[in-house]
Amino acid sequence: MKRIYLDYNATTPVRPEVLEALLPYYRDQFGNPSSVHWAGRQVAGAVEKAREQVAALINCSPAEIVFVSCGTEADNAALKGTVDALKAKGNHIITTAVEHPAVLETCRYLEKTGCRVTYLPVDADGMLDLDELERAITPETILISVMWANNETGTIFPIEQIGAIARRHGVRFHTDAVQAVGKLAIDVQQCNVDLLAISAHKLGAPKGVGVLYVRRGTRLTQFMHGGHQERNRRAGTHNVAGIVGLGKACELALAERETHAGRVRELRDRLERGIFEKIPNVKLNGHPTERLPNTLNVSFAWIEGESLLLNLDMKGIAASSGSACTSGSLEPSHVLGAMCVEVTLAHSSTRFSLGPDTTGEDVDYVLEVLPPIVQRLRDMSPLYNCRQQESCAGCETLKKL
Amino acid sequence: MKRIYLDYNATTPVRPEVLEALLPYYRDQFGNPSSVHWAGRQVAGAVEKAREQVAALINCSPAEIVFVSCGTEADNAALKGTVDALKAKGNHIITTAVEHPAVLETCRYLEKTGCRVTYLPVDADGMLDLDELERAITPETILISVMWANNETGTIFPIEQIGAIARRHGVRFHTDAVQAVGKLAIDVQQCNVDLLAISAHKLGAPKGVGVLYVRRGTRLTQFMHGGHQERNRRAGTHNVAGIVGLGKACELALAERETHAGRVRELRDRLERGIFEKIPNVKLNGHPTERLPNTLNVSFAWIEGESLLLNLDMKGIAASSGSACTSGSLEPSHVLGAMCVEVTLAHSSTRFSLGPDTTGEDVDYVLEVLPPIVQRLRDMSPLYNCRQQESCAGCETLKKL
Amino acid sequence: MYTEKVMDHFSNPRNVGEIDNPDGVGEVGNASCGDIMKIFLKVENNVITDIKFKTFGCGAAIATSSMVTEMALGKTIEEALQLSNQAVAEALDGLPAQKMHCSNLAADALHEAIKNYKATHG
Amino acid sequence: MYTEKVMDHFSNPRNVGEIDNPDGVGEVGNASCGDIMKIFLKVENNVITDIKFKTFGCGAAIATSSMVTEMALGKTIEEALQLSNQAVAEALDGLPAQKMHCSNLAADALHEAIKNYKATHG
Ligand SMILES: Cc1ncc(COP(=O)(O)O)c(C=O)c1O
Ligand SMILES: Cc1ncc(COP(=O)(O)O)c(C=O)c1O
Repeated sequence: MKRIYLDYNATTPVRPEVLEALLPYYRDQFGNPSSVHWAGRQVAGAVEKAREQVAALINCSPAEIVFVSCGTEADNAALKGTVDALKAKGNHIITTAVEHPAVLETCRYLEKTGCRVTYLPVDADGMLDLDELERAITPETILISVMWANNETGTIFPIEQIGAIARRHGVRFHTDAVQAVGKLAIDVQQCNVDLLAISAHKLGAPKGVGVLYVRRGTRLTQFMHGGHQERNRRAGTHNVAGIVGLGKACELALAERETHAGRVRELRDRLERGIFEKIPNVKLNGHPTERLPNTLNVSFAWIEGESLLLNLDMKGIAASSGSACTSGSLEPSHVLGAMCVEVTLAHSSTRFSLGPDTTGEDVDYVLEVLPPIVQRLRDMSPLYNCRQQESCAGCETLKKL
Repeated sequence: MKRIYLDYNATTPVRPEVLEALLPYYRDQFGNPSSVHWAGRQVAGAVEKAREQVAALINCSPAEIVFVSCGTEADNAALKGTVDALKAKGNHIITTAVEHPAVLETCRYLEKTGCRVTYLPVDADGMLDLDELERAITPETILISVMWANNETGTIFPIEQIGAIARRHGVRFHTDAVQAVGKLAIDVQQCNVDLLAISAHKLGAPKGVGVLYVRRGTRLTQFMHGGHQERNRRAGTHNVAGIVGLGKACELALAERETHAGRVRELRDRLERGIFEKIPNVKLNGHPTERLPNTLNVSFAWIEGESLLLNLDMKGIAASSGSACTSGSLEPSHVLGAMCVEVTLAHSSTRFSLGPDTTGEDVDYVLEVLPPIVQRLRDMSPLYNCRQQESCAGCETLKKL
Repeated sequence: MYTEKVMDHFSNPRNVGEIDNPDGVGEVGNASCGDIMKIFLKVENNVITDIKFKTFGCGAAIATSSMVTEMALGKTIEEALQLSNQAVAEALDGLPAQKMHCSNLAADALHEAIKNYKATHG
Repeated sequence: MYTEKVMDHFSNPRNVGEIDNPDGVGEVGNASCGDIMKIFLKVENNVITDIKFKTFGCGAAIATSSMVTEMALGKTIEEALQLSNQAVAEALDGLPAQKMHCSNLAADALHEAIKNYKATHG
């Protein structure tokens, strides 16, 4: 069967160049970079090279790169480390209602420990109101944590402007850039970012490695206590192969990002146009223009997301959904909820996220397969062409579309 | 040049069978196990299989295995998670003075947050006094954390008896088994262990993955907040390849551990005997019998560890030392310090840790190369055959040997 | 995740549709949990002679709807009332744990339809 | 970690040993920090005509000891007193950051030996 992967925001295959770069570090050069002998020295250099490759991609100094185990850890370390280090200054955090759970759940936990958290709302396109952000700052505010780009909708936040606001008020600024790195140009200097989270597996490197960028001079209580690795900023033996792979992926991203982004954007636009042309009653979720070039999130009225995914899956197409049935919780996507997307439409949201391996044929295949699936599920839905519309509760909510 | 790796306690090469098992998970089966489509389903099964393989090795149920990023994370999660979850019960932790920094530094941090920590002393062989352990238990005690085997000396603690004491007093029991798993038989049921830390790279699997075993019913505050992975016990995208590799390594360990341990013990004993026969004024650090079969830690009087390591390294031999110069801190090994090893001898301690690839030839080569190196460094040392012994402060301390 | 039987009923659902002038109609679930099931009945001499469903919901919701219609067809009202959500799940060789509560409502929809039939046909 | 020059002086240290009836002896460091350096001098007409060292310590400690003896040999007492730990480290093309403070004591040992020479021959 044809296999078309359109879930690059969930994870990406390891790029062949990355695999080739990291393979020697399993057996030939397997040492612990903390060791002083040949086996350690061999790999210590490789870790430092990777640090430079990552630093080059986001325009910081290699010494500001801390290797961690995933994007989630980077977010946890940034938030918890700041709250502990700055507790004398205050306990107020400003974030958004549409962050990834790695930030949101950490904030919920921090609330239990006595922090006050402001969750900024977003508008129907998923965009922030910067005046509202600025008004939320108090003398107690120790951190602004705003994601660079949203994983579900692809909406891009104005990070440079937020960085300027943070600087004006002397507030530390963390950004979860897990979905942005590799897809957008990232410059931590220009955007005045103090802390930034990266996850390797979103840009063609392996799962199990990430980065927390920590601007020089940023006081942060250690999240992982133990050995002296990463200059006492993150304990635990280095994931050498993963780190080498991430370094290589960053090097590739620096060289190819713009070309890839252009190609992917064209394909994504073709998919988007095709869907809206061929299928009625579809809603775009996310900002029409300020959006990751690879991401398309749409709701097909009257059908539920998981059943659509399963049907696509039977045709070899991998996508994802904001329906409760795929979110691991009982509620549909909190991101679409914050955008006030009607709950049935949230359940029917479907995300196509493209990547460097996506082809025009892939897109055409989806456009061929998708319309009949949607129609078949609509025909099965009690909400579609309902004969008792007046008495039907389910139909009520959908009339808004 | 000949290359002889005798630092298996620091890290191990990935076993060929393990590498073979994990390689498909980088490109062919690269999905996110949380995804519902084909790309996710393929790998979700692989993660569950690894869970079973790990569980079989330590005799627990697969549902009690939580995959984390390293041994350090497992220790952090066990300690910090317990302190938060049981704060209503008390705030006293009992551990030992010879734990790995992953436990010790975490305890030091927890002391700053208001915990009381008892660091049990050890005797000259590095062994605990169980009566003292039992006497340390108070109604406030929420956790006993004692490592299964020491990474520097190989001394093995009586985990089954400690588990019995913990059960008798109704106190939770965590053990850092990072050095024990793969080298010793581990049975969490028999030993009444509630929490146990594993690090993959110590048993022939890749760096960047570990396990926290959590006995069913053990309340633990989450360490890493975010997504719903690991049944809400550890957020962050699974390191699928690493997990598959760890599973395979556990399967191999279950099948081969006894045979390997026997072989390695013979080689280690041959090295130990040879060193004591050929070199005078050597001190064994660690328990003479209750010791990991692969570990030999010795101090060569009058010479400093790092310079010995460098000389060995120039001959292709990789070992490690408890000297300050290799510990990343200014003090020599805290483990030898707790055993009251005289400070100069602590600086001269050298650890040889053998593994499944070690051969008799390797051992013979070390025994050929080592004695002249030791003699050369002794000849260079102001403490050796010192002509002004009476007025020399350095010599004073060494007379005890 | 899903058993073969679930996937079979999901991909080839039995008895999809509506019945004109049904003797009974039942609806359960609601939009906010992402599952709505509607069952239509024809009853003759106390026996279910025709049954159809329409479902908005996930794979489990569609498969259980399909399965329950197959199980109920030809049964008497009393027999059909004996059918439980559990029995439907078992007939599908089981459902994933997280679906047992939220999407396993098809028997409830059937019972609602029978209730509606009884109420209107006394 | 170490430069080639450090490794050269570490593997082939110059002027190792003791001097019988030295004109000056200097010792710095102590066992607890893992570095002890001892320097022995022969001085004729205010010039260092022989110099030897013994060192207990890491690679940096041995290399700096060796290097300082090479740098001091043939120098006048005054010139030798100008030699700094920094200069020794530079002559070795640098030392790792964490070694700069703890193992970079060789010039101190030389100065101690000169002090001892002056005190006894002053
Ligand atoms: C925006 C965002 N932040 C954080 C994460 C967490 O990354 P990881 O799963 O690697 O921990 C993800 C991906 O899942 C993400 O999309
Ligand atoms: C006893 C012990 N505990 C914990 C650790 C930490 O493991 P890791 O470096 O994988 O985090 C190690 C190894 O370094 C160890 O030997």
